[in-house]
Amino acid sequence: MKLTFDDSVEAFRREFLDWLADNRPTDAEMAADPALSSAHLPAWAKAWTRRMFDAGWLVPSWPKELGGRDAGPVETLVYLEELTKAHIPRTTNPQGLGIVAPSILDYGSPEQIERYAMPILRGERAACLGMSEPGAGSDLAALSTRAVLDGDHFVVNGQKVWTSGANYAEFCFLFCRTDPSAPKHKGISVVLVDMDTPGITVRPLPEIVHPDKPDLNEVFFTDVVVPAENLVGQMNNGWAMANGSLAHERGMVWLNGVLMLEESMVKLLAEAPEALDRLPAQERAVAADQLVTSYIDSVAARCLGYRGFAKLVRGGSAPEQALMKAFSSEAGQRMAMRAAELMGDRSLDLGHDQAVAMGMGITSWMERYFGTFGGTISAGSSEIQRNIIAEKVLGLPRS
Amino acid sequence: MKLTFDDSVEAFRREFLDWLADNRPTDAEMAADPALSSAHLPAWAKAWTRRMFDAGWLVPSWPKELGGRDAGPVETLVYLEELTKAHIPRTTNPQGLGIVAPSILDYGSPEQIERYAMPILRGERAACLGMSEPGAGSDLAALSTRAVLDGDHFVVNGQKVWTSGANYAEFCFLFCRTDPSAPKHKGISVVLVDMDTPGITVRPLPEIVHPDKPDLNEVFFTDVVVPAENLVGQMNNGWAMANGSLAHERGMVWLNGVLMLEESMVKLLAEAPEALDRLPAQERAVAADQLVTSYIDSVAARCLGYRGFAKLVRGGSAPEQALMKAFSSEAGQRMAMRAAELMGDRSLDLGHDQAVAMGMGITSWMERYFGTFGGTISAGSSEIQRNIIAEKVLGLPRS
Amino acid sequence: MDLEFTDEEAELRDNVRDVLAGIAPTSLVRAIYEGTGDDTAVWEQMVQLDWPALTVPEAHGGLGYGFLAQAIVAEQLGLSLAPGAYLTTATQFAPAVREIGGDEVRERFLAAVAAGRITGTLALAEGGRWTPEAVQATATPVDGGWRLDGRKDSVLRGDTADEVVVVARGGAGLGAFVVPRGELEVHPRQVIDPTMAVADVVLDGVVVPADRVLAEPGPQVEEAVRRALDEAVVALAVATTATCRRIFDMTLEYAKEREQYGRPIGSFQALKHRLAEMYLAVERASSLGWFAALTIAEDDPRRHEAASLAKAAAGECQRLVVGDGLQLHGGIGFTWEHDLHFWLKRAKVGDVLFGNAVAHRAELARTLGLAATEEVFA
Amino acid sequence: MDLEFTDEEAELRDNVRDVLAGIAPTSLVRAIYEGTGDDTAVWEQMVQLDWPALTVPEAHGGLGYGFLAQAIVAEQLGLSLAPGAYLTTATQFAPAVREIGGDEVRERFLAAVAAGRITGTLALAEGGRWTPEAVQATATPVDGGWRLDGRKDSVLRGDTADEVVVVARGGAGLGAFVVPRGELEVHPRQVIDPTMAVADVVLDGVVVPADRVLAEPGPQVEEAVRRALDEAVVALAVATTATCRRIFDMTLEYAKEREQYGRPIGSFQALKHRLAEMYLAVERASSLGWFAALTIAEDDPRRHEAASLAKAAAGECQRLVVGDGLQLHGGIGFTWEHDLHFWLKRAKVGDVLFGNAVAHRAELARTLGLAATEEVFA
Repeated sequence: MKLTFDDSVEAFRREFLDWLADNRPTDAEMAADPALSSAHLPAWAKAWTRRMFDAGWLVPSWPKELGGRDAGPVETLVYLEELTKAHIPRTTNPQGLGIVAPSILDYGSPEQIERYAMPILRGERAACLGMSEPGAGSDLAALSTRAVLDGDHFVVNGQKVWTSGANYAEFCFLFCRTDPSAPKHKGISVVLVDMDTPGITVRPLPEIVHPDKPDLNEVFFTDVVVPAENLVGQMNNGWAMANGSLAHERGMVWLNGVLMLEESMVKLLAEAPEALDRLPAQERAVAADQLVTSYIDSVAARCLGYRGFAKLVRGGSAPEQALMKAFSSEAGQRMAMRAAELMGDRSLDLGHDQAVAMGMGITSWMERYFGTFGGTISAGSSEIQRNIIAEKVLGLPRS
Repeated sequence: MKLTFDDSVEAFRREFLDWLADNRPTDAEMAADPALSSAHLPAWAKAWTRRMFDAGWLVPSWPKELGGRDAGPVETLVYLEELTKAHIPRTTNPQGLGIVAPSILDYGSPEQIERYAMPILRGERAACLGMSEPGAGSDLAALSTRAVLDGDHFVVNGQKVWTSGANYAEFCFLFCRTDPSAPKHKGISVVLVDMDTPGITVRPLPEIVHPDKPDLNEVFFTDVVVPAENLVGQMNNGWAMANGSLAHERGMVWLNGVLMLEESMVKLLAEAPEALDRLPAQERAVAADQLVTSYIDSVAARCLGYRGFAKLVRGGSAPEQALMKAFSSEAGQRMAMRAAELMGDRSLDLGHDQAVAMGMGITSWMERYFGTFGGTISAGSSEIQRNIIAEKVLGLPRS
Repeated sequence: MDLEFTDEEAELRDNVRDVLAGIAPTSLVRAIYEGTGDDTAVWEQMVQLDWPALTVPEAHGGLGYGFLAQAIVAEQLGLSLAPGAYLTTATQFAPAVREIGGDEVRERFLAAVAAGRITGTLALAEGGRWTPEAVQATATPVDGGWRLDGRKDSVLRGDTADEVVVVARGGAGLGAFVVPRGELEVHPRQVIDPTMAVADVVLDGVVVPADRVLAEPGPQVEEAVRRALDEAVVALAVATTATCRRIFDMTLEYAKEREQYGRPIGSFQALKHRLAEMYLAVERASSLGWFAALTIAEDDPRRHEAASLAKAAAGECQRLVVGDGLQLHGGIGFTWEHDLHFWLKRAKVGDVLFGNAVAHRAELARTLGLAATEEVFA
Repeated sequence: MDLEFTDEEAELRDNVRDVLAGIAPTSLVRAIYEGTGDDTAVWEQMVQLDWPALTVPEAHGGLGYGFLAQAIVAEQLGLSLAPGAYLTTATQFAPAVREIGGDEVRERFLAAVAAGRITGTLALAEGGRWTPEAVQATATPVDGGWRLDGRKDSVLRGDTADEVVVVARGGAGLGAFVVPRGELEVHPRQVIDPTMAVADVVLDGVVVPADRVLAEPGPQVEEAVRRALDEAVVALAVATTATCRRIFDMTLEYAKEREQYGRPIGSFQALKHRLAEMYLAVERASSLGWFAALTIAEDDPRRHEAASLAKAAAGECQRLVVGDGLQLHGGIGFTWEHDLHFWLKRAKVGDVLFGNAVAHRAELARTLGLAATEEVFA
């Protein structure tokens, strides 16, 4: 155990910081043209991705030709931390860069890589991920959107839901059923579908805060014709790909949760003294105690993450990782709730007008609180995380 | 809705208080000879039960010849409250007076009533209740202690556990299997077993606090001969009796939980100011906030109980009743925990020396805290109570 | 203590519920949220049905129902989310006039309320605190009346009420005044629940004539203000708990219907226990709400403590029920199209206004003698 | 930051664990609880194995291991409940001598510790508070040394330790003194966990000669006391979290084995989620414990804050794990015969001593600038 990083890691950090100072997008250009969904690429974002790609800072762990520099996991950790500290989004299309592009690189044809993956890496195109369905929730194996091969093309029919960014994405990495007679998880394939193909209807689902900036969508497919060459990998190999895609950067997903939590804490600690000063002593002390509990959470999240990360780097399994999603999302929820309570009657105000560069616009703690449920519900709800911890980590029998 | 009781109820209260002033056991005599288990009758307790019986104050809702005065439920409520306020136990053999005696009165033969039920009411004998078994827990239908009829007697073999007061009781109201071939809940009967019958071994199970004053026991029965006439009611009618016995005074059970909670709160409010004064402001405020939360619980418990009671008195069903056991026992647990935390380093001290009349001797908040798990575990654990609330009150499907 | 409805109380409740279902359906709440409707008609229909008169004393032209009836209406408002001027007029403005005002001014404004001629609200809070101690706004005697200066925060319907009771501090203590809203500098705020419109009010030297003075500044006014506050607090506590009950009911229903992995999610034990917990929180707050309502109806000495008990418990209840209600609904409850969020947001507003759970626990700490000494005199 | 053991650290851990299993089995804990045994032999065997020397600097005859090794031992003590003089001697007495003492006195007592010649403890707390600010006991210069007056609370092993570091206040600030236990008026207390014997100490004019003065009263002593406290706090936090981990492990195992209604209770989803919650609480506290241990090992400026983070988290952890651990064991865990209660009680003692969760959160509020102004100077 030790607190510090090796000198080589610190050298890497300095190199990145130097580059960042010269190449980062400015706060002004980000604020002037905020991303409107998780698959929207404002002009500054396109240029920024391209700069990172060219300089080998887009995905540091990848080889140079894919926008990286063959960096190790500890270096990647440092890189991600510094981006966050600088308040710069790594991408405005996280599922494109984080899941779709790497999956195509792993499983796709050279043509698919050229037409779909590389444009994501160069900041030219944005992608969405078509997984959840109304009847299937997080149970991918139950999906029913069908793709029927008819000569040189598939005909796709069905419906997706909770599709982030579908209202802006240029193409979709679509999971669909290609063999209805096979066992549930053996008949699934992935096709790449351009979102402007006739027969696709995108219906945004406004959320309970900021309904004017929807990111989730229902996507309806009616006789959508997709060229057969857009099949990614083998027919009926979607299940393996799902596990593959979702596992990309698995060792780093926790970090985003931790960084968001710390970011919230920093904001809260900055705002707290003035809010606390409005309160009489008894209430003030109770509110301060609550904030401290959240502060403990935020430091614990980092320590938990680092501990799991250390185990992964050593090549071992890291039970801490299974905790991180539930812990950081719930800790963020509790923190936002306590912060809203601390703000008292001011917590009722909408914070729309102060939208930030990422287009989230959640600047009031009350809105932020409601927004946190995106984190505790999606991508495996907190309840599902607890089942996983109980069964996979603790070895308890299935219910 | 109203806050106050009718004048007739207040007259009843005054009558009882007047009688109580002249007839109550003194604090000194109770302290000099504390009850050592829930089936132990110190001399003062015997005399006190007899005085209540003779004056019609033992079970006010019963007729005169059984120690009552045909009082209504509201009057009974007031009676129980006043006893508690006066810090006088109604009995030192609660399961005898509350379950065994009424069950015998309901189901037993005239001889059984004369030999077993009336002595309880006159404070002459104490009884225990033989239900739980090692393999059966709260699942009575799974019990395996057997009673085999052999001419004019039964031969009993088996084991009970968690039997309160068995180490002092004079007889046991024993549930045993009399027809092993019948469906589980149809082959159960009740026999009255004198605890000095050969073949009975009582093994006290000291508890995690006050191990020197065990109340729970394992009871082993080896070829114990019980006269056939000690069968209570019909053969194989035990299941109905179990539901009957446990239902006795059902409408009032909540009150004990509420009164205990209030009693604790009064004690805590008395001790709190001095303990709070030891703390610096920040800690003091947090501790005070915690105590207030418990105070809210204690008032809420009474209101919840009264609301359910009002519905029962009107003849309706009272979902609040299902909550009361879990709520009051858990609220008491939280209160004791917070109180122990408030007492800081003084919470570590054992409180043995200050044993009170009821023989509980739990005067340190830390010991009291551990003791509260008796309430959340026994007689249907909090987990079972939640299942009941979910299924019986909320109508959720079985798991 | 009898904490269950009599037959007449139950009848009133059913009546109120049925009327509200007709005049204030959820579609109206949605229309207000989406800027395509307003709540004017709700109040107009209540006026036609004589609701504003319900709890005004008979001496002032009202029907003379007591506070229990008030709480019964408040509960239904919270359950249905019915918007409109009733809550502020009947549970804030009218009690303030009744408790604080002298004979003439009381007659004038209560009669106007009873007749449905005016709506009103109460401007008390400053710095987010709804307590007499928090009042810093000043009342200065001037020619022709009193001049008010300072600021009032988070006045519910401060942008639309006809009349506003303003509490301000003079040399001799608190005073209270009825000011036409039109004479105030009102700053409406964009808040999370547009059916609970809130405004900040600047008192920039507005002069109140003698016939609109509820009470000149004096040492006895604080107690009257506190009594009026008790009513507002309990009404809001009961309404907020009812809002939570509806969230709970919707969640319970959803848990019975929604299937995952081939079975209703309500059959999963972890969810069952959480639903039991939510139910417990609602019942806890609800029983304290009725207890508090009774203490006011019968003017019991415990009324102030009971008001804080009820409001604190309502706040604790919403903390659990809003969070678990939203979480257990999953993605669907996170969408604007589903109605759930109207109740979630109302429950939050109900906690914040008139002191949240922490504030009322602090008040209880004070009344129970647990707060630090300096606090007692704060 | 690397929060995972190196191979050598893991080896030390395994070693300590195996030794403790041999010299301090649970049967010894039971014997102490039941008055049929004592822990003298545990310390003697540790001395034979040179454990007291482990973290004493090499300059004083020790092995010079750092604080991380100390924490590794503390964790195993908490897991196994191993009783004896190690915890107080190595994590309270020795750090106080090392951080506060001048060269000569430090050499004298650390060498004695390293050689296993003495056991020691730290008498600091007053009024239940383990902070320099709480010290009211006085140190007055007299002929031949310093006279100590006042009272010290809850000194762990205050009835058996050979030497006691007493912190007292003089005119110029705090001072610290090594007093033979035999010269103190010791009031042993009957506490819930007899393996964590606690005594109150009355300082009734005991005179300490110059060669036993760690530091004369002065303004610089407080910081040294705080540094020593950090070590004691983190060691106890790590030990307490380990005690909780053992409770969790026992509960998990029980949940897998115990059947009700024909299936292991650990297959009931509500219990599974509660076990996941317990696990989370243990991991949260544990990761903070190691972080804090590292800050001390590397003398990082965050060490004081990290100590409070670790102790607060350990306290929060025991609150959940003691309660749910006992509850989920059902009746069996409520019996004296089952070993569970030894861990439950130790976890409670671990929270109380050296400041409970509330106290350390208050300290964090202070360091984060969230406490009221008067608090900062309290």
